[in-house]
Amino acid sequence: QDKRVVTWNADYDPIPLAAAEALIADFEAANPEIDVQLNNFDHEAYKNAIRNFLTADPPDLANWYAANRMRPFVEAGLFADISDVWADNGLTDALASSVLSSTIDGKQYAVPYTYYQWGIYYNRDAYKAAGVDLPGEGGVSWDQFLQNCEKFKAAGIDCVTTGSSALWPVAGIFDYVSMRTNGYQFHSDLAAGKISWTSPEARAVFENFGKLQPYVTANHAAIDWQDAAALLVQGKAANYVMGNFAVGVFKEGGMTNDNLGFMVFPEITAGIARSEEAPTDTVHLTSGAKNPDDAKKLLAFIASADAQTKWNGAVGQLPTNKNASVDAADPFLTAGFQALSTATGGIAQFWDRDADAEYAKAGMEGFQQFLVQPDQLEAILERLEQTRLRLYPQ
Amino acid sequence: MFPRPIQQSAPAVRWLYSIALPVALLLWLFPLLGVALTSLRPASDLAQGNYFGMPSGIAWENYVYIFTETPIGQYMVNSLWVTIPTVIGAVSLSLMTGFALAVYGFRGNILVFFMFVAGNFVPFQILMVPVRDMTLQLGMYDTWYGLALFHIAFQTGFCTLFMRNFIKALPYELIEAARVEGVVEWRIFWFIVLPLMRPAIAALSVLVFTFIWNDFFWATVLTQGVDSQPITAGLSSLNGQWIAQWHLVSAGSILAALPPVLMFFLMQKHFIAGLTLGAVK
Amino acid sequence: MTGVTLQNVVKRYGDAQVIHGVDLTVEDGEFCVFVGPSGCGKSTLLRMVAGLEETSSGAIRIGARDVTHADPSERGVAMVFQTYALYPHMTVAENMGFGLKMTGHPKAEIEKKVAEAARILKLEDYLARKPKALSGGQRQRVAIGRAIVRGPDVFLFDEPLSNLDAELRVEMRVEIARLHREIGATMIYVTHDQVEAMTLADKIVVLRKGKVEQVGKPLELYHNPDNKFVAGFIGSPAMNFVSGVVEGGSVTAAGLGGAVAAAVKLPASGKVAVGLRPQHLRVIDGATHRVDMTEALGGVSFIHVTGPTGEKLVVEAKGDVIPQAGTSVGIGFDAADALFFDDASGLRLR
Amino acid sequence: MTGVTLQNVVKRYGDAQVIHGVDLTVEDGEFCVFVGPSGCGKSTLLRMVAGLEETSSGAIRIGARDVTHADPSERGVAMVFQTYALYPHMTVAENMGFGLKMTGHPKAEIEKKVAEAARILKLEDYLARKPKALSGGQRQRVAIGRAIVRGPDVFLFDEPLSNLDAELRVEMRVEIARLHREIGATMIYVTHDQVEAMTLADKIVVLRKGKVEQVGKPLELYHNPDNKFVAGFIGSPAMNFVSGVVEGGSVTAAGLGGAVAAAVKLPASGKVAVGLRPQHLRVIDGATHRVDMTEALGGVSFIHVTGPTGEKLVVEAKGDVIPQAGTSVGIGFDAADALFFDDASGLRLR
Amino acid sequence: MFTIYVLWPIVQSITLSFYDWNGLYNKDGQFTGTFVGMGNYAELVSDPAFETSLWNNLKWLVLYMAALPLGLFIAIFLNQTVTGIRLYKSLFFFPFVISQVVVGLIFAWFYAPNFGLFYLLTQSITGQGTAILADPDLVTYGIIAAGLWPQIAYVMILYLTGLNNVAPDQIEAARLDGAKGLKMLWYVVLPQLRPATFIAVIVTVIGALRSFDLVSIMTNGGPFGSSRVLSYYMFEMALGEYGFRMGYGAAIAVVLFAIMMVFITGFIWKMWRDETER
Ligand SMILES: Nc1ncnc2c1ncn2[C@@H]1O[C@H](COP(=O)(O)OP(=O)(O)OP(=O)(O)O)[C@@H](O)[C@H]1O
Ligand SMILES: Nc1ncnc2c1ncn2[C@@H]1O[C@H](COP(=O)(O)OP(=O)(O)OP(=O)(O)O)[C@@H](O)[C@H]1O
Ligand SMILES: [Mg+2]
Ligand SMILES: [Mg+2]
Repeated sequence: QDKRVVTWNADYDPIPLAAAEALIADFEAANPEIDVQLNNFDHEAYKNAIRNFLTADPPDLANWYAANRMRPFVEAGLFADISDVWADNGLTDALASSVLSSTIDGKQYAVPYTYYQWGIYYNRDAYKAAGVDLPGEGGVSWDQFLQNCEKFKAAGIDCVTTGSSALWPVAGIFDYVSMRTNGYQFHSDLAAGKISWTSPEARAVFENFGKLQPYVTANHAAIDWQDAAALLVQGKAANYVMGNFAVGVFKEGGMTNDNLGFMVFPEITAGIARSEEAPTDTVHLTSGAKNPDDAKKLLAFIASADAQTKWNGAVGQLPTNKNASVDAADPFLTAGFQALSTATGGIAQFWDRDADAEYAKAGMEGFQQFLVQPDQLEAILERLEQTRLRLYPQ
Repeated sequence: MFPRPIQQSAPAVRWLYSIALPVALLLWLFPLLGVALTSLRPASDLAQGNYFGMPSGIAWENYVYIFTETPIGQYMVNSLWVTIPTVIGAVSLSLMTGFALAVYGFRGNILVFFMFVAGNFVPFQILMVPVRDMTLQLGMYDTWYGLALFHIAFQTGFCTLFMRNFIKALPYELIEAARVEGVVEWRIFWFIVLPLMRPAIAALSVLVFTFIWNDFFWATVLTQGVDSQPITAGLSSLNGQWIAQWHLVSAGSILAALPPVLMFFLMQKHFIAGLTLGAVK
Repeated sequence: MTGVTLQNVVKRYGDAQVIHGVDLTVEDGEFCVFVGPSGCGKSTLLRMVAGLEETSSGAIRIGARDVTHADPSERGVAMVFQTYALYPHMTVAENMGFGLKMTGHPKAEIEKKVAEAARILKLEDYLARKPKALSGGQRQRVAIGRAIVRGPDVFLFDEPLSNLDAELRVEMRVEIARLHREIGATMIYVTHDQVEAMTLADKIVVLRKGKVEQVGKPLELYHNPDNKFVAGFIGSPAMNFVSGVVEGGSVTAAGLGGAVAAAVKLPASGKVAVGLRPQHLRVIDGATHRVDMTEALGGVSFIHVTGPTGEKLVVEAKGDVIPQAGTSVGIGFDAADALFFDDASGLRLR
Repeated sequence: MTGVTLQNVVKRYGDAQVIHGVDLTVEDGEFCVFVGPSGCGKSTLLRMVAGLEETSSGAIRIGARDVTHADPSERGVAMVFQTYALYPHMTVAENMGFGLKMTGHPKAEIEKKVAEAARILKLEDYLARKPKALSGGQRQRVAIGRAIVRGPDVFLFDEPLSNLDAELRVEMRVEIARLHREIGATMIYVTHDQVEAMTLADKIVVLRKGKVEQVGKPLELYHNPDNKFVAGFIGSPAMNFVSGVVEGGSVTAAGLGGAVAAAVKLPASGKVAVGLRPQHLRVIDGATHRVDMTEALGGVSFIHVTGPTGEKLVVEAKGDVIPQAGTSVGIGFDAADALFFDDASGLRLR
Repeated sequence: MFTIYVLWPIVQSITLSFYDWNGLYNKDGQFTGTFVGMGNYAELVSDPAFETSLWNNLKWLVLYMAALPLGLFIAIFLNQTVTGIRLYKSLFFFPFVISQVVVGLIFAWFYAPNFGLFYLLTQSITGQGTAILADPDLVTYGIIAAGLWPQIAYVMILYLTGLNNVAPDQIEAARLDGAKGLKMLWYVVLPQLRPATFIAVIVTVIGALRSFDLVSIMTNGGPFGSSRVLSYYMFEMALGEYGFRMGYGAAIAVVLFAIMMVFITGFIWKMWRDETER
C-alpha cells in the first residue's frame, strides 16, 4: 500500500465526473504504483476555491481554462511550466490546434483535453412553421439568414434566441459576427486590447451585429440560456447561437436529431478564412505539487489520443488530440469535428477566455447593451474604448 | 386610539372594513401565495403554460423531489449548524457585555457602547475582504464554524445594544436591593438579572435566529460547497440549476422560508418585542 | 450600641456638592425621620448610610464600626425602597429569604425567619405568591419583611409609602409605628409627608440644600423652630410670615396692623419676620385686611386675607360663620404666639 | 343659557352598566364638582358630557342644544385632563392656539386670544417654550389656557391637580377659583380631593356606583348628609360610625358608652348607625375606651381609641395635652351633633 | 472578538483600498499586492459602473423611503380591535421574516417574461408585456419594489407599536380641539410617532444601502450592470467571476462606509443625546 499519490482537484458535473473516474481507473491500471485522488468541487464554487487551494493547500493537478483565464495564476507563479511534458510527448503536433491557448511567454502551462464547438442550432419545425427553407449542408449565406429572419419575424417567431442574464451567451454571437466580419486575428487582437473600439473595423462588426439585433429574442437580458433553449425547443425561436453542450438540454426538452439542426455561422465578409469558437478545458500542474513527476505522467496520459477519445466519447465533446476519434453516430459531434477541423481561420477560445477578465466583462456588458439599446452604440463604444485605454495604456 | 375605533363608526363602514381586511391581506401576500401554489403544481402544468389556472393536481412530489434529488436537506442542516451556535454564542456573550455596560459606570463605557452600535450599522462590504481573508488563513473557510464564528462576533454588537438597553430598563433598585442584602455581583447577575432577562433572551434568540437563517451575503462570502453552504446560498445555487423549473424553485423557497416563519408564529410576542426593543438591524 | 453617626459627611457629584458636611447622631433604637424640600439630599444621605453612594469625605459609623468605605452588604443595614424593589420572579417567601440564602444560611433557619417575619407582618397567606399578585400595601409589607428577615442593626426607608393611596398610607404608617415598637431597631426614614414625619419620628432632621437645618422631636420643631425655614416647613397649613421693623425695642408689623409685643431679644434695629400659625390668628372686626377667599371644609375654615402691605395671611376658623370674600376684616392674635426671625439670616430670635 | 343638563343618562360597556340613569342640572356659570370613590363613574360621566364617550341612552343638553350625539368639537366644551395632555412637540403658544387653528381662525385672532389667556394665567414669559421645559404647575396652567383660548361654554376638568405636589395643588386650586370668578363660565370638575371639592364647588355631586347619592352645596352636604355614605365620604378625618339599637324611642350605642338622645324620628325598633365627627368627640375621664395611638400634628392631635364593643373611633383634640397610648379614657360628646342613619338602607333619619 | 471581526477589518479594508491586489498569495503565502496610493479612488471617479451604482444607490435610498408612508398607512389600517386582528397583523408582517433570497426568487417569478404575473398584467393593459428585469431603465425599480415588500412590513410593525403608545389623552384633547382625520394624523399623531419614525428611517436607510441580496439573486447586477448598487459592485469586483480586484473592491466599500457613516453618526448623536438626557 505504498502507492505514490497524485492529487487532482476538479470541478466536474456528474457525467464528466464519471468519465474522469474511468480515465483515472485506466491510468491506475497502467501505473499500479500510483494512486490518483480526485477531489471534485461544485462547478461554481470551484472558481472561488481554486484561488484558495492553490496557495493554502495545493494539489498536484488542477482543472482550469486555457488562454487568458490561466494568466493570473501563471503570473503569480502558481501554475508550473510543463513545456517538458509537451516536448516529451510530441504534443505540439498532436494538440496543434491548442498550442496557442496553452502557451504564455513561449512556455506551456496547460494540457487541453476537450473542447466543444459553437455554432447555430436550429429548430426545423420552426423553419417549417414559418415557411422558411431549411439551411443546406454548408449553412446559409448572411443575406439569406437575414432574409429568413425577416420571415420568422413575420411569423412571430424569434429568429435568433439567447438568454443573456449571465452575459456570456451574447459574447458567442458577437464573436462570430466579429470573426466573420474581420477574421480571427481581429478577434484575437480585439480581445487583447490591441484594437480601438472606434476603429472602422470595430464599427463594421457592430453594424453587422446591428442587423441581427432586431431579430433577437426580446427580454433576453432577463432570462438564462436554458430559458432560451426552451424557446427553441418550443418552436418560439428558430436559431440559437450556442455551444454544443446545449444539445443535451434541447434533447431533454424533447427535440431529436430529426428536428434539431446544426450549421456553422454564415459567412459575412467573403473570402475570410472561417474560424470557429471552441473553448478548451485544461488541466494544470501546480507549482506546489508534491509529486510532480507522477502528475506529469498523468498529464501525458490525459493528452493521449486514447484517453481523450474515451473521455470525450462519454461526455459528448470533442477531443483536442487530432489523433483521437469521435462518435460517428452523433450528428452534432461529427458536424462539430468537421467544422473545427476545417476551420482554417483558427480556433478561438471564447471572448471571456481570450480577453482579460475585467476587459471581458466590460465587453460583454457592452454587447448585451447593444442588443437591448442599439441606439446607444456611440456611448457603448466610447465606454469600451475608455476601458481599453485604462487597461492597456498605449 | 388612532384611528378612531371602528366600533364607533357606522355599520356600513364596519362592514366595509371587515371585507377590506381579508382582501388587503390577500393582495399583500399574493406573491407568496402564488409561490406556495406553484410549489404544489405538477411540472406538467408549467410545461403546458398553466401557470395560474387550477392546478391539475397537488404535486407533493415536488417536495419529495427536492429532498431526494437535491442536497436541500443538507443545506438546511448546514443552516442549523450555523444558526444554533450563533444564537447561543451571541446571546450568551451579549448577556455579559450588556450587563457590564448597563450596570457599571466604568470609564469609556459609553464609548465602548457606541462602538458596538456603530459596528452594528457598518456595511458588510467593508468587512468582506479582510474577514474572508482571515477566515481563510485560519483554515475555517467553507466551514460552518467559520461562518458561525463571524456571525457570533458581528451579532454580539447588536445583541449587546439590545441587552444593555433591556437591563438598563430594569429597575436599578433591584440590583441595589440585592447589594444591600449582601449579594455578590456575579450572583446578582445570575439570580436577579438573568431570570428577569428571560423575555429578552427569548426575543433576541428568535430575532437572531431569523437574521442568521436569512443571511445570504456572508454565506456567499464564507462558504461555497454543499457541505457547508446554508440554505440561502444553497437555494441560490440550486436556482442556477433549476432554470425554468419554477415548481422546484418555489418548493425550495417555501422550505427555506419555513423555519423563520414557524419561529415567528410560535414566538410572535417575543419576536415583535425584540424588534421594537432592539429596533435596529 | 448600633446607632448611626455621621461626621462631617460630604457628597459630591463631579463638581456639584449636594451634601455639605452633615453631622448627625441617631441613637440606638431611635426612629429618625429626614424631611426637607425635594432635592435637598434626603435620599442621597440615606443611600450614603446604606453604602449605595460613595461618601466623598467625612465618616459614617454604625455602632462602633467605621463603615465609611465598607460594602453595602457589610454594614448590617437593610433598606426599603420607594418602589419596593421586590424581585418579580420570586415568591414572597423567596423574596424575603433571598438575602439569607445568598449569604449561605441553612434552609431551615431561613424558613424559620421568614415565617417569623411573615407573622409579624400578617403575610402568612401570601408566602407562595409572586409580587405581581399582591396589592400595593402587601408589596410594601413584603419589602419590609425582606428587611426584617435579615435582622439588621439599622433599617433605612426611602419614602416607603409614597406610592400608596391615601387610605393605605395611613394604615401602613400605623403598621410601621407598631413594627418599630416591636423590634426596637434603629430606623432612618425619609419622607416628604408632614403627617408621617410628625407621627412616626422620635427625631426629625430637617434638611435643606444638603445642610441640616434643625434636629429635634416633632413637637419641639413645631413649637420651637430654630429658624424661619423650619418654622415654615413644619406645620400645615404653613406659618404666616409678616415682615416687621424693630423700632426702639419693639416690633412694628404693618401687615398685622401695628406693633407686636415681643418678649424676645431683638436687635437694635433692622428688619425681622414675624411668624404666626393660622390657628393663632382670628378674624375680628376691623378694616385692615381684605378677605380674598374663604375655604370652608366643614369642621374648619381657612380665610385668606391680604393685609395693608399686600402680605397675604391664612387664618384658621372653627365653625361655619365666616366672612364673605371681598369684605374687610381685622386680624386678632395673641402676641405670645408670635415667633420672631432675623430677616437676613432667618434665625429665630429668642 | 349654557348650563348642562343630563337626563336619565346611561352608559354601558358591553354588558356592564357603569352609569345608571343620572339626572343632573348644572346651571349657567355654576362650578359643579363630581366626587365619589374610585371607579364610581365620575370620569365616565364627564367624558360623556365632553363627547369622548358615547351615551348609551338618555340625553345631554348644553344650553338649549341637544348634544347627545354631537361630535366633541361641536359641543362648545373644553376639557382639562389629569395628565394635561399637552402636545409635547408644540410650544406653549401653539398648544393654546391649536384648537383655533384647527377650526380655521385667522392667525391674528389666534395670537390675540392666546396672548389674552397667557395674561390671565401669567404665562407670558413661557409662550415660546415646549411643555418639557415647564414645571408641573406651569403645565397645568397651559392646559387650562388651552381651554380658555377656545372660549367654550363649559369647562370640564378631570382631576386636574392630582399630579401636582401638595404645595402646588393649593396654589393651583386658588388659581382655578379665581379663574371661575373671572370668566364665570360653567365648569364641571372631577376630583377625589375633599378639600378641592369643598372649597371650589358651588354644587357637589356625590356619585357612587354610577348613581347620584346627593347633590348640594358643600356645607350642606357636610352638615346635612342624606345618607350614611355621603356622611362618611364628606369630611376629613371621616365621620365615626357606631352602631346603636333603638329601644323605646331612644338609641343605645354601646360603643359610645350608652344612650344617645335622638331628636329625630326613629323607627319603632331595629338597628341604627350613630355618626359623630372626630371634632365633635372629646376625651374625658373614664375607662370605657382604650387609647390605641395618638398622632400629634402640632396644632391638632388625633387620638385613636377602641370602644367596649371593639368599634374604633378617632377623636380630634386641640392642644398638645393628650393621653398616652395604652391608657383608658372616656368619650364625651354633645348629642345634638350626632346624626342617625337607618342601618339597612343607610338613609338619614331626620 | 468584536474587535477582531468588525473593527480591525474596517482598518484593514481601508488600508487595502490603497493597494492593487488580485486576492492571490504566491506559493510562499506572501501578499502579492502593490501599493497604488489613491489610484483606486482615482479610477472610481471615472468608472461609469461606479457611477451607475452610486446613482442606483441613490434611487434605492429615495424610493425605499416610500416604505415609511406605506408602512404607516397599513399600520393605521390595521390598528383596530376586531376579532382576529392579531392574526392579520402577523400575516401582514410575514414578508419581513422571509429571507431576502426567497423574496428575490418570488419577485423574479412575479416579473418573469412571458408567464410572470406582472408581465401578463402589463401585457393585458398595454398589449406589450414588460419584462422589468430585462429593461435597463426599469430593472432597479423592479428590485426596489421587491425590497419594499418586506421593508414595508417592518416599518408597519414599528408603527403599530408606535401607535399603541400614542397617548390617548392627547388624541382626546385634539378631538375636543376639533382636529380630525388627516389633520389629526399630521399635527398630533405623527409628532408622537417620531421615535418610531426615526427608527424606521434608520432601518430603511440601512436596508437601502445594504441592498445586496436582492440584486444578486434577481439580476446579478444586469442587464449590463444597470441594476448594480455599490454593495453588489463591490462584491463583483472583489469576488465575482471576472473580478478579484480586492483593492478596488475595498475602495468601493470604503465609499459605501463613508456614506453609511453619515447616518451612523446621526444615529449615535441622537442616542447620545437621549442617553445624557436621562
Ligand atoms: N447622580 C447624580 N449626579 C448629580 N447630581 C445628583 C445625582 N443624584 C442626585 N443628584 C442631586 O443631588 C441632590 C439631592 O438629591 P436627592 O435625590 O438626595 O434629593 P431628595 O431630597 O431625595 O429629593 P426627593 O424628595 O425629590 O426625593 C439633587 O439636587 C440632585 O439633583
Ligand atoms: N372601557 C371600559 N370598559 C369597561 N368598563 C369600563 C371602561 N372604562 C371604565 N370602565 C368602568 O367604568 C367604571 C367607572 O370608571 P371611571 O373611570 O368613570 O371611574 P372614576 O370615578 O373616574 O374613578 P377614578 O377616581 O379612579 O378616576 C369603572 O368601574 C370602570 O371599571
Ligand atoms: Mg429622594
Ligand atoms: Mg377618573
